[in-house]
Amino acid sequence: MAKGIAKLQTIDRRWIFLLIALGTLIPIVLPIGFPVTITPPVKSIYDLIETFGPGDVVILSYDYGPTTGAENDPMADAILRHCFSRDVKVVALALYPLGGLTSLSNSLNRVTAEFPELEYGVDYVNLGYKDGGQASMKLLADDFAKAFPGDTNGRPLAEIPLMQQIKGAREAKLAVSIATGIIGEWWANLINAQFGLPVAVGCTAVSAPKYYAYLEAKQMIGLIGGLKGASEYERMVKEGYPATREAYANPLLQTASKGMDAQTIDHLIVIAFIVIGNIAYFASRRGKGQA
Amino acid sequence: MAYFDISRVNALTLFIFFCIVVILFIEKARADRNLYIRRIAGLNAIDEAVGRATELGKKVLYIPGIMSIDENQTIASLAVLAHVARMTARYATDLDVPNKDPLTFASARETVKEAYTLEGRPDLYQESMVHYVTYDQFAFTAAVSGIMVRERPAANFLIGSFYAESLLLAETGQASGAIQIAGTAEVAQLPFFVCACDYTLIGEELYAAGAYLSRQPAMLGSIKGQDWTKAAVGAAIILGVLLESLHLFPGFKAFFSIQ
Amino acid sequence: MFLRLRLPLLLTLLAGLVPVVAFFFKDEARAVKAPASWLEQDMIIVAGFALLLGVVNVVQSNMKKIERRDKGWFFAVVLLGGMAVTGLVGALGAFRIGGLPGIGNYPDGRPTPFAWCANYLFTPLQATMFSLLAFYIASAAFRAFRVRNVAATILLVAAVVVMLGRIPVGEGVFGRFTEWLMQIPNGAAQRGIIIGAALGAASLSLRVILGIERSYLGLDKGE
Amino acid sequence: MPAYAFIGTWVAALLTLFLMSFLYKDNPFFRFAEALFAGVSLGYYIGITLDQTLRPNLLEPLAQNGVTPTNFHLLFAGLLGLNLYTRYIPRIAWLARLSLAVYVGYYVGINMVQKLQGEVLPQSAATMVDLTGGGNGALAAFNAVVVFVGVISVLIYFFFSLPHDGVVGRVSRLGIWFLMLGFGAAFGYTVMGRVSLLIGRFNFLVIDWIGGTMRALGGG
Repeated sequence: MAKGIAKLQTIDRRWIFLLIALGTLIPIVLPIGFPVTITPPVKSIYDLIETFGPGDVVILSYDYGPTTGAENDPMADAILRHCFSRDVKVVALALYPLGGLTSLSNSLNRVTAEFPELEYGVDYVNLGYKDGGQASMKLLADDFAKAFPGDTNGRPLAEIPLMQQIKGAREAKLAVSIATGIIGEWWANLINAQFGLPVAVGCTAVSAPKYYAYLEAKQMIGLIGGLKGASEYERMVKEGYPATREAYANPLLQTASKGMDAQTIDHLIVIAFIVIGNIAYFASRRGKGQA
Repeated sequence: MAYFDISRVNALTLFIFFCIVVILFIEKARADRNLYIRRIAGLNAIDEAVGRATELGKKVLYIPGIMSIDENQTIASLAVLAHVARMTARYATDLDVPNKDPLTFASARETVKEAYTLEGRPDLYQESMVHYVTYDQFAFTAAVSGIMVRERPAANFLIGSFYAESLLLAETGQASGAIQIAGTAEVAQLPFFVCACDYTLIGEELYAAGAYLSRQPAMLGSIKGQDWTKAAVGAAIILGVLLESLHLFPGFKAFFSIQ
Repeated sequence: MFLRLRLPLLLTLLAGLVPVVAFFFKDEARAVKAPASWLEQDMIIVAGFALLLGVVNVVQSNMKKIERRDKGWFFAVVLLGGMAVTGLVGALGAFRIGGLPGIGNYPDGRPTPFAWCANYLFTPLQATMFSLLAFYIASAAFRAFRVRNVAATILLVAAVVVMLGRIPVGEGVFGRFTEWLMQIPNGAAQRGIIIGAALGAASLSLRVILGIERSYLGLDKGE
Repeated sequence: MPAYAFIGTWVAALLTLFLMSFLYKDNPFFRFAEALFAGVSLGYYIGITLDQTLRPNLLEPLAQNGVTPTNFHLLFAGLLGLNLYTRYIPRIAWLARLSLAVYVGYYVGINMVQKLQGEVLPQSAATMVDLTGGGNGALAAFNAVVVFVGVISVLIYFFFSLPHDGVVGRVSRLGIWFLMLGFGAAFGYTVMGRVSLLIGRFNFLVIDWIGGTMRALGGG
């Protein structure tokens, strides 16, 4: 018996691979929906947007690329759904060089398809990508047209109704940066520090510890950290706006809750294997002791 | 001296102190050849690993990290490579050094060629021992993983600056049954090497490795010098903690802060 | 002999002193800062030239495989083909030949041939190789985390606690403790490694500048 | 979905599966993807280097302004770069070392001052903690003690001039335990980030590839 258990020590690692693959794939196809508790840094963003209404403008900056889409896309999508559900206007732009524009266009296409009543140029604008990082950011705080003479299709900003209402980013109610690297920090220590515009950031789990420092220093009004944070925001949007539930039920939509399910299952698989490995290890030592 | 950057006076102090201590010990080592340096476990295993490859008649795979020679870890790795290459030359064991960075590739070639010459076996040196793969981190990883499973080297050295590929390479090598000796100063990758390799040179051990292996007095002296600078830094930390805890002389801690 | 042995070491010394000296001066000290900034720009260009060194080696060794019809020579054809096509459309784009607007997208959003290769060949391959880590991290954890001795047990317990603290089912129990582990003990360990490694790196720099460490040049003659 | 994207998604999906097949075992599909990856990535960097380094940093400045006092050093850069290729001419092969010597020299110089100023000083300063907790309660004081003991014991572990026995041995053992605690925690913390990469790939396969193909065939 002990010998049989001891054999588990050298189990073919491909069984582990198979279980990890299933543990990741199944929740994408058949969501489970582990309950998530809402944490204050995420809730404060939701609560702030709850105070906005028609006519208010939110800036959404895509400061990440497709490589971290699994974590960042659901954050951007949830913010868009929240704003559009409240008829809040959105100015979307991208400052991340490695595919920020791709993420921006895909996300807008995905979510605006769920809100057929929205009109481009009136309810939302896609300004496209601009390089130059902090330099561009400073320019657009005063005047969008200085950094983005036209929208992503080259249409001059002066011809776009929404952009006639708002000249620079500082006139908006809130800037949300969905970020993978350092650009989210710039929104806090440049735009918030110099222009007083409230800033919220959604970041990957790996970079979350760094961003907590800005949150604690009150340079950000809130923080969405990794899939966990994104799934919290999704839950609040789903509960607050039942109309979005239909969209979230689409099996072909990638959501943070599915990702969170996969994450939970995979963590449990790894822990289970560590436990099995140790039981087998002890069994083999006892086996040796008796011999 | 209006041009001197006064905010860097602390760095200049440390710089001068460090240079003086290291150079003093280098001179001392040249006079007294019996400096004590303790054993470093991973380094003693190098001979064992090359020996095993020789016994099995299989090759030694040496990966000098993925960064260029603008990174000190790469230079430290090439110093270890010089030692490994001399051993493979001595035992006529096959050596394979795949590269991700072209300048590291150029340097590693010089290093290996010289090692074979110094061992008196330039006849065994082949240009194909040190070869270039590609500039992409993950394409390089895929190619080296392929080498590991197809050619099954008996010893894998993963020494230098590594990023996300650290665990991909170390796990593939582990599964192929090779002895693995790793070394890096990338703090984020150390946990993976420690878990998946037989020996790991941690941070400072990597930088000291080449000097330790060369056994040249000047090299060992520089380790001594850096060691005693470290002792001085440790003493300064202890003093700083005492002063902070007693709320005395805050200028001491401030001197170490930058900006 | 002087030229072959001493000249490289002399150049290393000079090139090493330039940024060290510049570091301690203000930007106004142009006579000191300018050479450092020139060298910085120049080294980027040298690194750019170096890529071809690698390309030449790859072409040589793979051509040899094909000529000799080595085992797996077909894959050498695939490799060279992939390189030639992507490199060619990249070079055409870089020099704006054939009406290409560069190496990105056309103004209407369609990808140039180079951008297509980047989006549909290079990026997915890269992302997939990266994602294999999810599997390897699991198998490494299974094998390495055993209660063998005190050190291995500490490693195991810390890892399991943090994994539990990051998922909904364990967050309530271990969440705060996880953050503490990451910030305080892990922070202390990292700091110790960083201070030691920084001194080690500085010592290596000094050895190189002084010409004691020279195996990277293949000048390992000893003393 | 435009045709270039439809074909591209299929190609990307197949290559994804080819690479993943390596998890089962080495096979010709993996070797194909591996070889293609090596080739395409090298071609990719040829394009990127030409477009983003050599053209803007070397060729354009020289072509637009000619050689001026502020950019004549670029000729030196070009010369050093070309000099790397002397290694293919046996009689002057040693010249290639000169480029390496300058390159390494410049960067070890930078690294030296940066490590001392940017790492040793601030990390030491951050360790000079107030062991009383600075009036922030018992936990702050405890944390300060842990940080202080941790850093010092790890530094002693790295001390090469004394053997690991006696007091030094015991303190450096404590240093190892701190290292293991840190490594374990960092390992556990990273699992999450790696899993999300895999989720990203599976999202691509399920949503973009299978879902996208279904939508395209369904006339969407």
